[in-house]
Amino acid sequence: MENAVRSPEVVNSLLPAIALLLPLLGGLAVLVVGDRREGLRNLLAVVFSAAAFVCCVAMFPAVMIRGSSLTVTLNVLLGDFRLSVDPLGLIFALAASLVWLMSTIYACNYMQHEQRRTRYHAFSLFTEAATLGVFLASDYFVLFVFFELMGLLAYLLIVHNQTYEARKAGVKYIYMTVYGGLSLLCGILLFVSYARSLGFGAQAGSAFLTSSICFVVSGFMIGGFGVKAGMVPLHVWLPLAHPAAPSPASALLSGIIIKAGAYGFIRVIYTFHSGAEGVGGALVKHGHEAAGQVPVYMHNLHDLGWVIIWLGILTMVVGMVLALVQDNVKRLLAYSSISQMGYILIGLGIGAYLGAEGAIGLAGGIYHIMNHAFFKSLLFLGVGAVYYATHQLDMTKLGGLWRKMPYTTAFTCIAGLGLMGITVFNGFASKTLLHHSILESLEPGGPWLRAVDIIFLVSAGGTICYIAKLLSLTFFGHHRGENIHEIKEVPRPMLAAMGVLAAGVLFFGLFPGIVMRNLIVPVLGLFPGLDPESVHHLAGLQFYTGPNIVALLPPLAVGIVFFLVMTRWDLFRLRLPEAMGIDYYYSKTEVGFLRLCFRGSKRYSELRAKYWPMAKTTGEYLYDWWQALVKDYRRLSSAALDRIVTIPMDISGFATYMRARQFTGDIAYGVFVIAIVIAALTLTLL
Amino acid sequence: MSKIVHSVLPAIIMAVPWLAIPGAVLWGKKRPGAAKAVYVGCTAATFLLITTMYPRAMDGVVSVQHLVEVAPGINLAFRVDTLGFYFAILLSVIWLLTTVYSLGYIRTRETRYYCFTAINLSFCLGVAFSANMFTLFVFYELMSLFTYPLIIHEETEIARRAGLKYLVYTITAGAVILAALIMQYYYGGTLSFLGHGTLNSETISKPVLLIIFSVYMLGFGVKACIMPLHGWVPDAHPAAPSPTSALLSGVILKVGAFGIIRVLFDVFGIKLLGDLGVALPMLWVASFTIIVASLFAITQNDLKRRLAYSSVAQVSYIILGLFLLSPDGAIGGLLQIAHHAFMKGTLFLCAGIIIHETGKRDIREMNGIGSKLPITMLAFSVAALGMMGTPLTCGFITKWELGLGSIQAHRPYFIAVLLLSALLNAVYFLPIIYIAFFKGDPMDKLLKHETSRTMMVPVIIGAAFVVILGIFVTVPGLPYSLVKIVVKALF
Amino acid sequence: MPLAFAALCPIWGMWRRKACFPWSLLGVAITSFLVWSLIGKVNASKVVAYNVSGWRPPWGIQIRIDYMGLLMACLITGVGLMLLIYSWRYIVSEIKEERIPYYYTLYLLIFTAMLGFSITSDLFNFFVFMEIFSITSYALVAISGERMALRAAFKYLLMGAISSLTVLFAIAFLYSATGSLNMLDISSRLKSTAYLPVASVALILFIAAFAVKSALFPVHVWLPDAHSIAPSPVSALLSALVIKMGVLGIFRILFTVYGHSFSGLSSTWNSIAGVVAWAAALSIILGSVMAIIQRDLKIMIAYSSVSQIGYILLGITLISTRGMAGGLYNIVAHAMGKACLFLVAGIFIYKHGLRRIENLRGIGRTMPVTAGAFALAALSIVGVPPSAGFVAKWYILWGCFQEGQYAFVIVVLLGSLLSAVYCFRVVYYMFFTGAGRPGVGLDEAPFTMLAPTAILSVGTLFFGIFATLLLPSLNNAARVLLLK
Amino acid sequence: MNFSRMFHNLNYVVSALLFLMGLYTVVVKPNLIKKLIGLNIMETSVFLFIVSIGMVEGGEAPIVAEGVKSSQMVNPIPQALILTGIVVAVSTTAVALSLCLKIHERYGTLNAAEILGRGEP
Repeated sequence: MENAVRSPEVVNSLLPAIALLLPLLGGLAVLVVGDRREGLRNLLAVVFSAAAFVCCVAMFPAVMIRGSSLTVTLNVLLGDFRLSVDPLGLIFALAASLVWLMSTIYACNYMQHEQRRTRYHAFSLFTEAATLGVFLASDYFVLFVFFELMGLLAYLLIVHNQTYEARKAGVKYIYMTVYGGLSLLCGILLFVSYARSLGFGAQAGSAFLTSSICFVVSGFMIGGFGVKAGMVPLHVWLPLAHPAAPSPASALLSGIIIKAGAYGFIRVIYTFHSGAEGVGGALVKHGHEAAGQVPVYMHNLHDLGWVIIWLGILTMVVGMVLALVQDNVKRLLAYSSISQMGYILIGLGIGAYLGAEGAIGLAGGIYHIMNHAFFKSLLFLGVGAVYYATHQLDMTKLGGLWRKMPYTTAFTCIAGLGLMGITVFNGFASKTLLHHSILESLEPGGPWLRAVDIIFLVSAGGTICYIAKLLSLTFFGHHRGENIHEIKEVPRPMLAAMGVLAAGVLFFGLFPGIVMRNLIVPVLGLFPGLDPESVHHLAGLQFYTGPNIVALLPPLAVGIVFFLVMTRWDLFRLRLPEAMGIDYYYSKTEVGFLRLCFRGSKRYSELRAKYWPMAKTTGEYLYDWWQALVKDYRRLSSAALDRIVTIPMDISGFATYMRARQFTGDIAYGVFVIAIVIAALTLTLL
Repeated sequence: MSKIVHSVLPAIIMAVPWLAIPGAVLWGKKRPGAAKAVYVGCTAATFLLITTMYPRAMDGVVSVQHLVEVAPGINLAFRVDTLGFYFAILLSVIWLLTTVYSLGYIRTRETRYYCFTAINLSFCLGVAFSANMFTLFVFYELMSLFTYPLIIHEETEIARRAGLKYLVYTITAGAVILAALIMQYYYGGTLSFLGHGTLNSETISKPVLLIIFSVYMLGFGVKACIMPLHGWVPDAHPAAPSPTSALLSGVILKVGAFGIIRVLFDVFGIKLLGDLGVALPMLWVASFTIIVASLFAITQNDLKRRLAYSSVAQVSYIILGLFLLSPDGAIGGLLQIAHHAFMKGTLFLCAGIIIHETGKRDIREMNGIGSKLPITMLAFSVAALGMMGTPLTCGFITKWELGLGSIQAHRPYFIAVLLLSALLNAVYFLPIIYIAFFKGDPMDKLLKHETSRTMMVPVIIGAAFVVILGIFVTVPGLPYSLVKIVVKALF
Repeated sequence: MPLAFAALCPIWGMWRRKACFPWSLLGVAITSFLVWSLIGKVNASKVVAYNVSGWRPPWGIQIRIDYMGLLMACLITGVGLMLLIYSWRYIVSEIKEERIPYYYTLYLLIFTAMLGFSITSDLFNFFVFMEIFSITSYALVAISGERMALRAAFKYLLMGAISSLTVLFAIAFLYSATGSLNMLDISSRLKSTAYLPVASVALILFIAAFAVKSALFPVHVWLPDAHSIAPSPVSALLSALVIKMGVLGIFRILFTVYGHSFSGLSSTWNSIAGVVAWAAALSIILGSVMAIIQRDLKIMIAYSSVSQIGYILLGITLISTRGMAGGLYNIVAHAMGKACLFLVAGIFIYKHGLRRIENLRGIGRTMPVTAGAFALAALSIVGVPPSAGFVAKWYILWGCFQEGQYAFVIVVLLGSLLSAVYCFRVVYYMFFTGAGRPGVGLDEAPFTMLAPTAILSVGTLFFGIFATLLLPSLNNAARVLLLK
Repeated sequence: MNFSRMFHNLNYVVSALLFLMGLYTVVVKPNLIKKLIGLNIMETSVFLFIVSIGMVEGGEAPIVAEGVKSSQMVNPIPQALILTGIVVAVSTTAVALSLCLKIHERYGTLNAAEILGRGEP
């Protein structure tokens, strides 16, 4: 079997660097212009983010069509600081820059009722630069640099409002980010040292992928990326941060930034695939294939995929269940994001699990990432528009908005339907792919993965249910809040931004074949370990087939049942006990740690308070004694120490001593003389 | 072997700071402007003169200058190798920054402050330029003593106590180093730095070597504040005026570390230390220091005390990196000298501005201080992020190299120490930033009120360095290139 | 010869009240010049000898300048010159006018006697010179005529006289045993074992006596009184030079007369040296401790002398070449440093009448040169590099290692720590406490007092940095003496 | 203890005894004058000893003159030494006595204990 993967042609190009610099410059420009000239500032923000998008589009032909890898090497940090664009990075960059552009356009109007608008725009653009950096990085080192920056810069977006909730969310977010960064750093350090590689792939001939250290490395990396990706149990920052941030920022967080985590997962899988190219890997591969066995690195990938699948399932279910019971729209969407990340992880996990046959899993995962970027950011923008109009985020206090805000309602519904996975909308395509991949994995996976299939079904139903809840409570029915008359449709730029995203949703849903051929398949072509035939098969995959559409019915049914049941018994208001949430334990740990520190220092001072007097008393005693000695000395105006040690020599001292014992004086005299004489004689006459 | 040239330049450079003294003494009262000009001029001239040695340092050329033979076989002599140059240029830059800063900060007893700061610069350079352990010790001791007036500058009761503690610690340490020095000379026969270890295990028995080593560590460990010996640091830093704190943390603690470096590379040599098996205990001690000092830092509410504990932890990074005995570890450890100097220097200078402008030392009272002192707090944040090891700041580079080093040394578990420490750094630095910028009632907006330009500029430059050293790492002339040369020669 | 010339001086100075300072200065200067002119000669030929009245050594009186003698002579002339210059202005304030000629006369006498003591090679002359400088110093201590001074002088006199007589007794013992008074002659005669018991007793007596003279620990009690109460230049003279004569005595007896290599006596000799070393170690510690608890500056400095003498004797009795070189070097270092400290204390008394350390607050601002000189000299006493005291301590420590005497290492280091405590306390009070009195500018002592002080303090630094001027010769001398 | 040898070296024994008696006086007696007397006793003991070493049994005066030919001459050097010694001792005593005078003038007593302010007032 010949390796059909096109070896990427490396082309030096400044485009990646420009794509990165544009938002950066834009951010600076925004800072310079500042609050004084709002119009110019908004214009600059939009222009620069548009320019970044254009720049990404400009890379499209070279990367996707000609399959070359655009590379620019900067002489910063430790030298070889290389940005390099391959199809995988590019589709992420495209999605990111597009969503960013829309969000920026949207924010120009939306932010009018918020404080510190310049800061928002500037840091939004900075964050865009960092995010693009993550996607355009050529190796883990560069990726880490931008990943960290992105995480820290996003903090500014989350705490933007500086309300109590925002600060609380910010604290949790920042500690999780720091933790994630450190875990990632740890993994990357180990990777660089053991794989001896500067790129994402292990160095040819290194035993890294076949050794067990690769599990440690990928464990750390998953720990790091998982934080960003909102993977359970590292998701705790997400439900706090998304509602706290301004809506356009939430759209970015949910649409793009958490995808950076997923991107990391894909890169980890890519690293394993690189074993197929390496000399050692290839040898192993060929050697084993002759015997009809799976190569060793694939074996490791297989195990890793197994873990990712279950993490994904956990994420999916937890997110779904918690999303069901939310009243705050944005929090609901945040949990929904967690749940959707679970879908993505399942896809990626299956892609890894199936090894060479995993193309369909990866494709599903990547497709879903794209889709989620569109519909989730659109959803956030939509509820942002609602908030803009009503200043209300509690969906139980909304309703009947479709009359007042028809466009917003339409766009949000498109996004919601996409999220549900209804035919024609984009979620349908990706969920179909995911479902296919689960079915494919049944064969090697056995009964456990059959359970996955069922869980997938149920949670798809749950998804339909909570979206239905969201849409129906927010937009339909009758208005439960006040001042329905004051509610107006949002300004046109905001609508335009939403409209573009909605168009994206429809496009991805209507033309899955085009998307697959032009976006997903080139990406899959990167993975050297994939079976080219299965990739080819994907390119020709038909989505709108009978079985696929029929397969939509069970989840839909489950969703409707869910919705009816929950409405009937009012289960939407169900609140789980706090101790069941993972967050509870995080808080416990956090509080416990700080308490440990403070209690430790308190204990220390207690101990000191307890034993210090003793030491002090001893010290004071010694000091008093010393002082007494000094005083005594001074009073007698001659050395106390002298007196003790040199009585016989201190003339007057000895005299006084003898006078005090006058009657013994004579005896002393005799003894003194005789003793000394005997001593002298002995010495003399020896 | 490296090329050797004779040069009187080190001696001249060392003499330059002394020129500031007549100016400060004569004009201190009558023409303070002139005194300040002379003072800054001398520091700047020192810096410029040191930069002239740059080509040699980059070529690995060693400049030597024999000064005087104090006793037969014991010389005061200068030898500027790349390591010495690296240290010298670093400390002259830090000195220049704090010098400019102090013009605005120091308002009392300026003459004394200027004189002793200048003298200390000279002595620190002496340490950097020393050609043998004896010269190093001589200048080290002088530097230690002449730091005292700087610490007690404010002459408060607290400062006095801190100064006393400092004296007791350093003088004891000096005596201990002296003992080690004598032992080294007696057993090893030479004190010179030759670029490799001069003690060897063939002629000297292992216990003796161990004793010499541990006595050296005890001695230098006080300045480098290895954990049980760190007692003076948290007292001296808050008591001293802020530019002095910056110098203490930025340079003077590093002089202790520099001593350890010399002991490591030029007295024992890497191979011998590896054979002796002392690296691992030192690594544990350093790790202990890093973690425990960070934990202590968390509980401090006085800003400068927190920074001081942070310094205790950070200086041990140097020790950690060096005793990994691997090239990357050494690069990390040596880089940390410069990087921490800039970061902590900036932090202390910012703390100085905060204290100077608001009079607040307690972190809990600093709500919304970021809107009052935006530039200061921005610089503070940059430096603090650097301490946490955020990419694009110099702290990240250090951490990266140290991490690689620990794997290279087959001791990957020390990464955990590094990362835990970074986490703890976040725990004690982030609240400050958070309190300064995001806490506090936005309604009660304080008026923007930045401090004078002489104090602002060094802070900005320091923060800029934190970022520049984090981005343009490999530019020739910046620490990384120098350290690379040093390490290449060693391993 | 310096002896002959110097002996003439006092006679001239006696009755000319006004002229006595210039005259003494002239005398001392010429003597100094003569001594210094000998340096080259001694360096060239190792020993310069002169037989008084032409008799050859075993019978005649011989003056013999070996390296040690030259070192002491140079020190005496150098420091003596400084002290004399200092005395000119100072002494007026402390003693009555009619006694000033006496002062100069005594000064020249003690000067002469010390010179003679260092360069004679005849044991009896040794004794005579010793008596001369002892008696003179009793008188100098008492010269102010105050109650405390008299008392201190009498105490000093009794102890000094007892020790002198002990020396004489010991000389008689040696004479009875060997029939010779010339040191080298005795030394060569002692090599036969016939005189062992007597020689042993004499050795013990010698050491005991000189221990009193050099104020070694158990018999140091006279020193703090005498040194602190005497006028400051006298204190400086006593501390810097006179107690060194005791050291020189121990040195002469141990090394010139008895020597190291005698088969028969070596056990006694070694045990004596050991006892002295331990006494010296105790001196170091206890002297420093006592100095720490003092409030009076001069008493503190006096106790510091006890501790420093400990260093010197410890170095000498370590019986290692390095240690001995260190001990001898500390003679130089201490002479300069301690003289400087006393002179500074004198300046404080002269200007402000200050004796208490607490009262020196902020004096560094008004008298920067004086206080700076104190600080510099204190650094040398503590042994901070690159001062002379450091070089001395370095060598002593080295000696300790050479001999494997690790206990002494700790003693030396501890001693320098303790000395740091008392020295830096003073420095602290002078520089770092007390606000500068507003309106008070510089208020320095007269130049003739300031200059010697400054020169001495710079000297400590000079001999620290340029220690090679002396050390190789000292090393050689030590090597020759110890036959190593 | 070898008494015959002791007898033979009687001068050693006697002078040592005298020396110690003088020392005792100096150390123990509170009166300064008595202390001085003790000092003088010590001196005397030393002189006595020195003279005695020079003694040669049956020796003659060491006068080198015409016609005097003796192999048995008393050693002259000790005698010369003593002369010097006596001079020194006298001067010491003189200084001490003058000090005593002064002390008496200033303190009104010669009792060491009283002078030092110890013991009874």
